[in-house]
Amino acid sequence: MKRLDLIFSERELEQVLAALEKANAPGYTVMKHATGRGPERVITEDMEFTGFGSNAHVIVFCDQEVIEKIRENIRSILSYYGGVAYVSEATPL
Amino acid sequence: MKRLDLIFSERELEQVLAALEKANAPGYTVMKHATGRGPERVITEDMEFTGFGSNAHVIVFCDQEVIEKIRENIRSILSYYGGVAYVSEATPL
Amino acid sequence: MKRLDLIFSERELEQVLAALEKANAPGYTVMKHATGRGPERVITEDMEFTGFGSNAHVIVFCDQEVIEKIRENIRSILSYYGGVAYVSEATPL
Amino acid sequence: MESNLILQNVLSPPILFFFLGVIAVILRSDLEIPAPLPKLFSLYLLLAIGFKGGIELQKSGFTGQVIPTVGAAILMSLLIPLICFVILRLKFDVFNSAAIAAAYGSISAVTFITAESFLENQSIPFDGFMVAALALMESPAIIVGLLLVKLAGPIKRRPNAKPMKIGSILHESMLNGSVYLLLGSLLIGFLTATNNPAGVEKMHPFTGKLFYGAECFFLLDMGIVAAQRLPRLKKAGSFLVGFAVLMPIFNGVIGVFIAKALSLGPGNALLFVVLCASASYLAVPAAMRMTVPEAKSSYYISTTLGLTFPFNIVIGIPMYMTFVNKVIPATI
Amino acid sequence: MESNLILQNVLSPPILFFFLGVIAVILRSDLEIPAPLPKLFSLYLLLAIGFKGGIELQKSGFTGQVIPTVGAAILMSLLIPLICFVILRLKFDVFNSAAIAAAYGSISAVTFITAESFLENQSIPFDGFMVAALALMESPAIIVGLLLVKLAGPIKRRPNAKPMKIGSILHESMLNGSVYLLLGSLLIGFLTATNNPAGVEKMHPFTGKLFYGAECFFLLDMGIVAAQRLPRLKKAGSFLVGFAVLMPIFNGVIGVFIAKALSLGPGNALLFVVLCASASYLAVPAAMRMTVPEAKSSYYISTTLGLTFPFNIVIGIPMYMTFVNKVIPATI
Amino acid sequence: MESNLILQNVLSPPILFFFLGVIAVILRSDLEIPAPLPKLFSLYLLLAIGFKGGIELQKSGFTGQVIPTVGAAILMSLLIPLICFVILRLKFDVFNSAAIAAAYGSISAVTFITAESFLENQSIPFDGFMVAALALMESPAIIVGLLLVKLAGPIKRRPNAKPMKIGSILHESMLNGSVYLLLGSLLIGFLTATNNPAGVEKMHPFTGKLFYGAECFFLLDMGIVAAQRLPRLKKAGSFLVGFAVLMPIFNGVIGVFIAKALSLGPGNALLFVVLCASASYLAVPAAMRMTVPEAKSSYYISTTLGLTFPFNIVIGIPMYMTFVNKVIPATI
Ligand SMILES: Nc1ncnc2c1ncn2[C@@H]1O[C@H](COP(=O)(O)O)[C@@H](O)[C@H]1O
Ligand SMILES: Nc1ncnc2c1ncn2[C@@H]1O[C@H](COP(=O)(O)O)[C@@H](O)[C@H]1O
Ligand SMILES: Nc1ncnc2c1ncn2[C@@H]1O[C@H](COP(=O)(O)O)[C@@H](O)[C@H]1O
Ligand code: NA
Ligand code: NA
Ligand code: NA
Repeated sequence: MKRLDLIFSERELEQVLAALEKANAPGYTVMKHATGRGPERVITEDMEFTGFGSNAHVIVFCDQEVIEKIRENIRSILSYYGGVAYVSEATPL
Repeated sequence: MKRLDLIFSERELEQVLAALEKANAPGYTVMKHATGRGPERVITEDMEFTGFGSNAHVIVFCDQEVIEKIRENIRSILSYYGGVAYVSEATPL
Repeated sequence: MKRLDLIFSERELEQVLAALEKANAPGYTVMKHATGRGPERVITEDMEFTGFGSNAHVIVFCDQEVIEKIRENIRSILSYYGGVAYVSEATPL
Repeated sequence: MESNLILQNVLSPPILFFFLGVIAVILRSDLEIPAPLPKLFSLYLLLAIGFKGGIELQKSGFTGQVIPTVGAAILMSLLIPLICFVILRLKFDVFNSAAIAAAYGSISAVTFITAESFLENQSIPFDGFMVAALALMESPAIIVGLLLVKLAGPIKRRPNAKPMKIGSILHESMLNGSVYLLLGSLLIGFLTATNNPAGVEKMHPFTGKLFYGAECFFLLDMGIVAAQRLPRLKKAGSFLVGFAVLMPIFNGVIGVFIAKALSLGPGNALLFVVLCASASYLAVPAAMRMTVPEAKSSYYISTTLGLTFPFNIVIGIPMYMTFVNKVIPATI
Repeated sequence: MESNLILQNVLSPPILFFFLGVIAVILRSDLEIPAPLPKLFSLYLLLAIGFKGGIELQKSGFTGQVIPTVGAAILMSLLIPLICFVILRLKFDVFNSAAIAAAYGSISAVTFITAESFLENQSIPFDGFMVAALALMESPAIIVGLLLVKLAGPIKRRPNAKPMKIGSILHESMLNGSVYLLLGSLLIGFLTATNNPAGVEKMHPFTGKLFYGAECFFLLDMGIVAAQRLPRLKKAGSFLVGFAVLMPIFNGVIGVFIAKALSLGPGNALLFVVLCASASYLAVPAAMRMTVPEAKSSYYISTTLGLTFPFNIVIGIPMYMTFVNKVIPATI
Repeated sequence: MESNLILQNVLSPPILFFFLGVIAVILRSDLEIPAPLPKLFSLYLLLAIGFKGGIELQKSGFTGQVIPTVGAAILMSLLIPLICFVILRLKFDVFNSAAIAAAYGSISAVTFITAESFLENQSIPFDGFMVAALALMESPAIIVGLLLVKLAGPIKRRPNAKPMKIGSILHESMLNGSVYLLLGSLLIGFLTATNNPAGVEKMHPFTGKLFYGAECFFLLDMGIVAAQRLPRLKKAGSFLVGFAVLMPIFNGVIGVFIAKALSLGPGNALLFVVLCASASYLAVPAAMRMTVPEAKSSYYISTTLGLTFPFNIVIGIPMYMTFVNKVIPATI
């Protein structure tokens, strides 16, 4: 099994979750209120009240197949709005 | 070393931590306020005020041995209440 | 690519981020409000109001090179104040 | 039913803010009240309701209508789940039927305070001791729900050898966070009013004056949450949708006649009816999630929060008032 | 300019708490107001401003100066972004210019309430209907900003085939969480004042009495955030630094003359000027981040929050008051 | 000691809510007040205490008892850590001894306001300037603690070449978030009272009227936290348990005699004693965690929060009042 980590602005959360659903991801976990720094942008928690939002960290445990289906869609969102996506190995307990 | 990721409803947190302690886990990290969707259930942050709780994400870095000890206990909790558990490789920095 | 997971008290966050910047980490994600237990210390969310702070979980996706540069600095902080650091494999989506 | 009453009810700030929340979701505005802020308001409301109720209970003492009314309320919270269970079993298994039934036997504190605001608006008097009835209806409903599962259901083995014991049933029903805070604040209000009148005075700006505004803020969030729940209700099917609207009316009608039998004035009668008609989305779902995980939480939450709650605060309250006015002559 | 006015302004609790926040950052204190507490105060202030504005609007009705003043305010929120855009294009691309321009066409609610507190301090009367102008200046500025991008900019293909349609422009501009809450609360205040005077009374402790203290608390946080933003402004270069201070003054001066043309009294005139001079750090940045991700968010946030906002509340308001006093004779 | 006093103290809303929290943990209720809500109340209380103290300080001026009392308070916050250190060294190493000692030299703001409520309940007058003493006792205790480590302890090399410099000691002791907010609000209250009496009036609903209720809410949380800490105290051993109860009494007794020497009235005397007897769980632990990570945080937090704090607010305050009444004749 694979583990997919997606980190991007909360404002794109709905789009990303829709992409996950479309690829039939078996489930996902969302952690909001993440902050961080990418190559260009800095998002701090202090700005959260502005509605500007902080980042979301989405974890998906799924088969390679789902990864393949998801790839294009997620990539186009992240390359446009910013964010990172990494895949690693994971075995069910 | 191994990395164990557990995601389940906050309401089972005490039970899971007790299982970890029993298996002599060297430590653990708990992140509350996670939301997500599994095969059946959807848990959103909006419901948090109801006391219904959101999910907890627990990370444990430990030896294979601890994983073995933990397995049965955790599996029975998660299969009953829902939730996921995955193991991956990790090396101390 | 590597994935670095750092978990330590929020109070050292500034120091750790400075170390990451110095090592030219391409970016990082910070999740605050984590709680947990290490070999000695217990940090619960309930204590957060005291200014005592809870833990931060920092995720860095980077090359092995950055890991090498970071190692010594991070190790000395964590061994002094407590906390854990683990490295695993990750591939860009 | 006087549509005028509905209009007057709808044009009060709490209901208007509720609609503001609902419309935000419908129009896909990104307005949100992030966790744990709704929890702050929810804790505050429970604390304030309980504290004020305790003060009133001390004023009125345990005389006259207090004991019979509270007794009847507890009886209703035992009876209603049984009726609901029988109806729900037509469609659902024991676990789901028991969980939903428990929710309808219990109460919704926000529906109750909306009814109080409605009465104040109409200048209809009511007694503070009704809060005691509110506080004492949560636990029995949970107990009945769990007993139904224990008696009627094929209990799977639970992990960690935790079969459903009477002790843990009592624990879940009495020590659930919101039940505990409500009962505790009631007791504190009572003790303070007895021993420390200055303390009552000093609490008033917090528990009294601020209340109405905090209620509005919380209802804004409830509007958002209810509207988000509504689509999921569709999946639950038309049986449950019908149940979520008709059951409160049915329970309310029973309530009216019991209120008449108790010779309650119209104000107290409305509150009594609202207690019967409303369903829990706080204590009961939390308790059921823990003790009956076999039941689908989306069923009992979507019905109570997505449909019964909005129905009650918008249409139900003025409708029940009309019932009360028909059945109980206003001579107090 | 009477430096006395600045001193009086600075020695009021809201501004003092703002400085307390700024100094905390400068001295590297670990004082912080963790999320989502600032959001609580921000939501509260919008709700309270809107509600009180709605009540006042109902009192004054849509007669006399109301329509012309609100109309002029909307006009300014369309005009200012165009002026700003032309100036900003000297240095920045279409995306960044449009985003910053939209922010300056819009308003800052906290600057507005600081100006109201300033007027109350000076015992200068003003009308509640100015809040309606405030509420109606956010959306037009966003629309102009997005149209500028649509007309002047080379739109890249967006992911998920979501080109910028008029519909989505209107959506982003009208349904942004803070715009929506402000407008909705305005409407609720209006409806409540019309139909339910008792409701107005009961809301007062929450939306009225608590307001000043909550404003102070929020300004403490704004001081922290503004001071954290300031260093990033340096990277943006001296052009933007100059813009962030000179543009408000320029817009303010235009505002003074329009206020005179509208024959506004000094109180209303100051508020009108402050609406022109202030820049948005709530609705506009959020909308721009979604619809013009090509623009660097640090530009429009650091200028409005790190420089224009502090400038306006500390020096700007008394300075504009001096302008108003010079241009408009105080005979009301 | 008059057990009547204890009863009267216990039957006030703040203490009752504290017990409600304690009992919730003992009965294993799932009541919780999620982060960062306790932080909201903690920040609010510090801001309000400081602001009101500043106003009172401006009223009383720096005359009469103000300077000697504040001076004596600062002296106590230097002296107490030294006494504690000597006692603690019997059992603990330099690091742990210094950290715990610093906590007992410093103060607990919530204990202080509970004492104020107690006095109000008893209609015993006291002066607002005592808050200045409160605000000025935090930093010296931290400084003494750090100096003890520096002088008596074998300092390990710190990472990033950060040896403990006087500058960083001052930084940690003066700019800790809660010390800074308290001192800053004191200053703002003072400045506002001097220059802007209308501002004082407008802050009152927030900092004044709301205070008692917010105190109750926060004490509910403190009850939960204290009860969760208690079991960990057992691990710390009986020496520390004894210390956590006997040391406050000892410090309190010294305080009574100094209060007599200063000819304080019974109200001010009680507050002075409470400052001596209480221990910090806010500023000091945070500062120690940063600067003396060698000390076990569970030691200094469990003692101050799990035992000394509950002891002081429940039994200590009425006990110290009895001491005061014995030693100081009530003739004001
Ligand atoms: N190398 C990285 N490691 C971990 N998180 C990252 C990394 N790069 C970016 N991020 C996260 O992704 C967010 C968006 O980054 P960006 O793509 O620059 O907009 C940042 O705020 C970080 O939270
Ligand atoms: N495939 C998955 N990947 C990531 N998180 C998951 C996945 N499945 C379930 N979860 C998480 O586990 C929680 C419980 O799921 P469930 O087992 O359906 O009750 C969900 O709310 C998610 O947060
Ligand atoms: N084995 C572990 N697995 C996961 N998290 C850990 C582990 N050990 C320590 N931690 C985290 O690191 C923090 C600091 O631990 P310590 O090094 O004991 O101070 C703890 O509060 C945990 O959140
Ligand atoms: Na009911
Ligand atoms: Na403007
Ligand atoms: Na002390």
